[in-house]
Amino acid sequence: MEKIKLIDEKGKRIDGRGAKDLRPIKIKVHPLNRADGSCYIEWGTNKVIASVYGPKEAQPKHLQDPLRAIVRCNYDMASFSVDERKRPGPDRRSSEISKVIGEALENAVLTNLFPRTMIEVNIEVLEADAGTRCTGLTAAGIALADAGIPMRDIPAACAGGKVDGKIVVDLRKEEDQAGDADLPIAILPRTKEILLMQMDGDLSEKEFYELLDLLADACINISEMQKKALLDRYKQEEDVEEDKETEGKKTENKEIKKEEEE
Amino acid sequence: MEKIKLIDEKGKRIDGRGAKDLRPIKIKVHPLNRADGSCYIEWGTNKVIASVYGPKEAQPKHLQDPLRAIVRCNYDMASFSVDERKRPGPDRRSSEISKVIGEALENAVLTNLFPRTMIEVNIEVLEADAGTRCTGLTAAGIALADAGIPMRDIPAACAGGKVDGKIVVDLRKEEDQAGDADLPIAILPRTKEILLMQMDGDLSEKEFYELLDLLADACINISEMQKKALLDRYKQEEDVEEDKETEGKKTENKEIKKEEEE
Amino acid sequence: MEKIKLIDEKGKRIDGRGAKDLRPIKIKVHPLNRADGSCYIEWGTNKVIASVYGPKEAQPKHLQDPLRAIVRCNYDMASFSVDERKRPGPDRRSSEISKVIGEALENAVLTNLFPRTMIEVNIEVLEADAGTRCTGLTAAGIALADAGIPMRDIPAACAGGKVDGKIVVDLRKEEDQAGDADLPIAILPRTKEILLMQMDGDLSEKEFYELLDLLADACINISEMQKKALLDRYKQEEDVEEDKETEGKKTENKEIKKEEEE
Amino acid sequence: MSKSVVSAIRKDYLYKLAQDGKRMDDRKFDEYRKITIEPGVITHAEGSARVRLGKTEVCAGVKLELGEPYADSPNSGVLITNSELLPLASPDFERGPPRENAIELSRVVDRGIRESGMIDFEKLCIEPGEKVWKVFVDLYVLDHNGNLFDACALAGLAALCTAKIPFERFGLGKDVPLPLATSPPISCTHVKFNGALMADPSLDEELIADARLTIALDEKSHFRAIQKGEAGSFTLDEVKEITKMAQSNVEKIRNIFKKAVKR
Amino acid sequence: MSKSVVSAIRKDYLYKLAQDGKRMDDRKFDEYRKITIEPGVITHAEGSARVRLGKTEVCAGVKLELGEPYADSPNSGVLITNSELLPLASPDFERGPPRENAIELSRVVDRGIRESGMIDFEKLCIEPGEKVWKVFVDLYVLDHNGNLFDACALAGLAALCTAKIPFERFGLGKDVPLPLATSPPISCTHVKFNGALMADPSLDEELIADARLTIALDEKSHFRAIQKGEAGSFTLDEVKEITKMAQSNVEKIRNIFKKAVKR
Amino acid sequence: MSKSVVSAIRKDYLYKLAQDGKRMDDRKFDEYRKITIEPGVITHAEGSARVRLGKTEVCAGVKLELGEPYADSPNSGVLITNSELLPLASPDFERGPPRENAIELSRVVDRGIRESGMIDFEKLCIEPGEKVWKVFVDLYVLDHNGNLFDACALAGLAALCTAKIPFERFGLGKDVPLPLATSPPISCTHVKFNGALMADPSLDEELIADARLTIALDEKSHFRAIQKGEAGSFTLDEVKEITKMAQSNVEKIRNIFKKAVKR
Repeated sequence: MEKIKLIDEKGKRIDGRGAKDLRPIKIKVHPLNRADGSCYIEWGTNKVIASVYGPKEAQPKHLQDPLRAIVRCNYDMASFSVDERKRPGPDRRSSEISKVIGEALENAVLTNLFPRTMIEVNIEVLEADAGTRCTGLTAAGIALADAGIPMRDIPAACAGGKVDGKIVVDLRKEEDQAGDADLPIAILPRTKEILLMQMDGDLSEKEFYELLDLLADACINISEMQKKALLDRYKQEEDVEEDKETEGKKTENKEIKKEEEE
Repeated sequence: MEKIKLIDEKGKRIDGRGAKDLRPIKIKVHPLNRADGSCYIEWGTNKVIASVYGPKEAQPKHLQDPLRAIVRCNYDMASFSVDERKRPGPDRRSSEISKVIGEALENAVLTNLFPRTMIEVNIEVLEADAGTRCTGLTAAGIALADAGIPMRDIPAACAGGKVDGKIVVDLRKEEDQAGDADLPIAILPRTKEILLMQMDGDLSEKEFYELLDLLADACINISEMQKKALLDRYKQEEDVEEDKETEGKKTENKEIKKEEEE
Repeated sequence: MEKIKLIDEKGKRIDGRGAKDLRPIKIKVHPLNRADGSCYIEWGTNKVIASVYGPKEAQPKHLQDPLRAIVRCNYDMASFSVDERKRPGPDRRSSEISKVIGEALENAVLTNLFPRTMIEVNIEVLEADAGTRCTGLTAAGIALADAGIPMRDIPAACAGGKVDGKIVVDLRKEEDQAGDADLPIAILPRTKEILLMQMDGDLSEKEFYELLDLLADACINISEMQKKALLDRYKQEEDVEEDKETEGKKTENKEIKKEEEE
Repeated sequence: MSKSVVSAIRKDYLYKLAQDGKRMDDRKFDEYRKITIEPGVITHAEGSARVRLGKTEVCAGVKLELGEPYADSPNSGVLITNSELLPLASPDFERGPPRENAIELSRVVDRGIRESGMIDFEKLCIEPGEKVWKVFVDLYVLDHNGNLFDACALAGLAALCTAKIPFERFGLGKDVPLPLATSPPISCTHVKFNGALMADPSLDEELIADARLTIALDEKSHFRAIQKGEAGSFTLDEVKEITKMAQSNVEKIRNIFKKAVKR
Repeated sequence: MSKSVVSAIRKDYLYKLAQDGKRMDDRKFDEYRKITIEPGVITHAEGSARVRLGKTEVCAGVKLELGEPYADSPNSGVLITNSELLPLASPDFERGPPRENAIELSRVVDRGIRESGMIDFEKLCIEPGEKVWKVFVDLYVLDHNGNLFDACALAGLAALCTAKIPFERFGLGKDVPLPLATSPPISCTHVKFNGALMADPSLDEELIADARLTIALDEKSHFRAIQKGEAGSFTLDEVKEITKMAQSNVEKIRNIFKKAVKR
Repeated sequence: MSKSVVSAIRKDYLYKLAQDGKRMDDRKFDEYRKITIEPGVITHAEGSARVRLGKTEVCAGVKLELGEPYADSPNSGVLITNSELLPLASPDFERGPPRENAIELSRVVDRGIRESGMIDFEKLCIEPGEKVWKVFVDLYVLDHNGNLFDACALAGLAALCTAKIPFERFGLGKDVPLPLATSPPISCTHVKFNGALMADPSLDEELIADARLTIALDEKSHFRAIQKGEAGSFTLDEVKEITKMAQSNVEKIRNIFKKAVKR
């Protein structure tokens, strides 16, 4: 297979981004009704939805921790989220990702406030284009806040790597597959503590720390977007949401009526 | 594939039946010893055996309903009951059928008499030739009665459909496969309430109600056979069964003895 | 396939053994640290390790016997223990062997001393060359003793069969595959009670009892080896083991130091 | 559908409302909640659709893979319909293999597609007996607020109507639309509780329902599929009343559907 | 076999009876219950038989499918034996994957068939290394009243003896009988409790048994298979006593078997 | 890794020791336990090794089988890494399908081998798109006393370094050594508790750890793999301190490894 050129002469990446540029990110807070908190993120072509239930009684009982809440994460990819159909249900990859995301979130949550309970985080990847664990973790952070779960800080995540010999953040699929290294991290933005870190590929010590710095900055940018999205939601919540409900009802009736008239 | 002619010029079906005729039905009440109630039915080529255990303590406990008994049905097809070997054990089809039969039976049973208990109905299809869910449900109704479970009425079931454009009851395999519609129902004969109804294919509104009427009549015929079989069993129970036992013992001894003499 | 000649003119088997000769057996008591008792055996090319945990509370609780301990055995073959890779995890063969070994061991253990508990025996076959169930049972007997579980006697096991028309003990793989019969047994050496017996192939009544006799003798030989291995272990236990520990520590430091100096 | 417990108070309240001819969200007994169908939402899927039915939300995706046909229909493509009751969607949904409810849901939607004659399965055969297209319709329930049967059926049908055969991905030429033969039957679900019959049950209504009846009707208003559920029973008259409700709603829903998928 | 608990009273009663040389159903220690073998009961199966052993009842069916041989025996057909302890048959049998007991039962019956040399596996090869007949023997336990080992073995053997190779179903010509080489070994099961040895245990006897011993003998009275079960032990003398019981019963059972299958 | 509960007393004791710069077994914070690598222990395996890391013991075996390549890499052999946390090795390991911990362990070791470029996968292709060698690395944990990540990684690498391609077993010619391209990266695992950072955690240290960090470095001291675990966090400075520990230990371990496998 011929190697694709991923960085052009001007230092631009295949989608025109510079080394430190993130893909476009759209955040929707509380898109779901049943869940206690939820968040939908479009991050480049990634489409991920996260929901939070809890704190609720931990079941089965032997899982209960008498001193704190446990955080359990279910990361799942929809069968149609990738080119070749993925068999529905958990596999080894999703089990590992569920574990490392769950551990990262547990660090952020003030678990000692809710002994013997469980906080359940569900992440569903509807469309995947590299970086779904970071997208999912970022969405889960917002969903936890939306559910009113007290946290030290809202965690944010971003992956980076090495492409055509150059250190860049937020790899897209082509960069992930043809690149020389992949390093996803999650941090608490305020203290820059690292909650999640995985890596494979090949990075010199210098490159590794350079990339870590870029990723910390990227996470802080993402953190700003998270806060803005939550703030917008809080502002709109009381007035607008109620209007929507009523309007929804009206539109619905109108639509049905219109259909009837046709 | 060439379409088979399923109704001849005289309006007769491939096995000589008219539109409203049922296949031959043989019922044996209480063929099994361990079960609290049981029934074996040969319905055309279908061979189905049903057993009932209970009411017994519902296990696991979280299934218990403090106000009534739950009815759980296991419908299963033997691996050799069809042409191509079926993998033993439950599959999606048997799960759905177990669910709809269980719901239908629950309607008939006076569940409020036995709070916190479970009534277990097991249906095994030893040989299949279309209509096994109706055969199984009909057998289960008898097995429940045989087990002494109080019911509002004994449910009876029959399927019907459309074959070569004609509405007929009790489809056999060729009619089911080449036919235009399949409609299995179960009713309580006394009130004609519908307990089970599924359908696929293509029926006009007129055809649908015409078939529903025929099926209700068929179910009432079947109900008569159910009652007759139970009555015969009750009559024979005390005297004959005991004789059989003794005779069985004698024959057995004789047989072994005869073998010894040979 | 041509039949291999398994017994030569002088009555010797393919590895030079006579009919009653066992393959070389090496026993190591307590090779593992976590387990309460353990044993590693090399028996011909077979390499088997057994560990014992317990008596501990039987879980789940419905397994508890109010009058005695239950003995549960997990026999497992490593994926690389045979020529064609075996899928890891239990299969039907290992389930059956686990059952019969567990039953045999339960007979030896004074289970009435530990009501409501479970004694867990784990047998891992690292390399297999016919006779692994007997090797495993023999190792498990030692591991039980090593764990201090009181027994009526330490069970010993050996298989035998018929090869080129001749009765022999301790079949190796070629003899097992091309032979005419295979008969594994386990006994309590003191009383010669039979705890495990399985057989397939073809043996006349005379051959069967002749083989049973040879196997009882073989088991008694194996029993002597078991006792010797345990005795050696008890003798060395206090002094030598502690020395080893200290030495191990020293060697370790030396090794690391040596590495540093290189 | 769900094991959520509705409090006795809410149950009494819904009974009382029903006696006055009312429902909790002010709908009439035969009235559907707002339906939104958004096709083509997933780029990686061969076809996809997001359907909202009131606050219930389902995302359906279609994927095609090459595989072997069934022995008894060597010239036909294969349909596999699966529904995932994601823990995301309800506190009552758990991880793990599908339960009875999910299986019934999948199979009813599957029969709805299969028996409708909507997909021309013979055109999905590449080499008789050897190689055919397998069509996977996967239904992901994102928000469960009642009537998953209708939401999933609509989502599955809409995803199929916008699906292509991915010849390109398999190096077999250019993609073409999935060959669809007819306008599909539309399914309407109803519940009965305390004697009252209602279309498009909300979750609370579902939870107290004695019986459920789903009817799928085609453009000629023929019956194409029926599924009765739960332990309650229906009289013949009740079946007739439900049929009338369905006939009127099917027409409206079909219009919404056609506009959305532009077929 | 079963986890049913026999009351202490019944246990004492059985012990006492045994001390007087008696059994609950008046049989002698070495006496079998009545055996009925009804072959050919299932039309759709390639071979089938219903066996009653006292009140224990088993239905066996044989199906043949085409498949690949095992890598280490490319010229041989394949045998797969499976037993289903149906919840129908006993309150102690549960749905779900087979437990240890069902697995042991399947494997013992399987070895009984396989090692008997009864099936001529080489004649089941169609294309070496590529295509052979796979013979499935499925044992469905319908009523469990003790001694499933013997009932299942007889049912499996009888079903095989009446089985055909379904060439027609696969469009390969006319059906022919399954090629069987010899008269099969017959297996007899015995239990020991409180020192007493008994043939053909009833369920109650099985439940209190310390140990179980199954022996299969061929026409020359050679040992062809043995399986010891349960935590109790046997002395050499007890094995000899059981062998004698088996030798006399095997002959009688073989006659019943031959009459039933007409081989 | 394990769910064993360390008593509060032992936890306090370890905390106190750490404050004084000490560990329970007298090691320095950056010091590994004794490493023993014994390759070639299993005759039936294509490659094998037994590794002891203090009292932790792992047996790794490599098997090769023929199979199909993945659709997206038709010219490459396939690697499958699996770890078995045997109930033999710890009272906390249970039978049954692998849990989250075993899966994480397998996947981290697998990535370590895969991403190292150690195996020349293209040389494992026999017929592009049709037939390639599948390399199974199975890690059997025999004694669990902490730091399974490093013990398993070493055992897997050592087993591979002594592995052959079993052409003979498949009748394809003479066996040849598995084609290995480079000296593999070596992974070092560290834990943090109560602010202290330690290499090669013993089981007790693992059980009270807040966070875990595994780093694999190659001969140029490049980062080749990282895995952070547990709910605790690391600061950038802590990552740097751990990197230094790893750099020094990797060199020593690589020497032990090279001597053992003679590569």
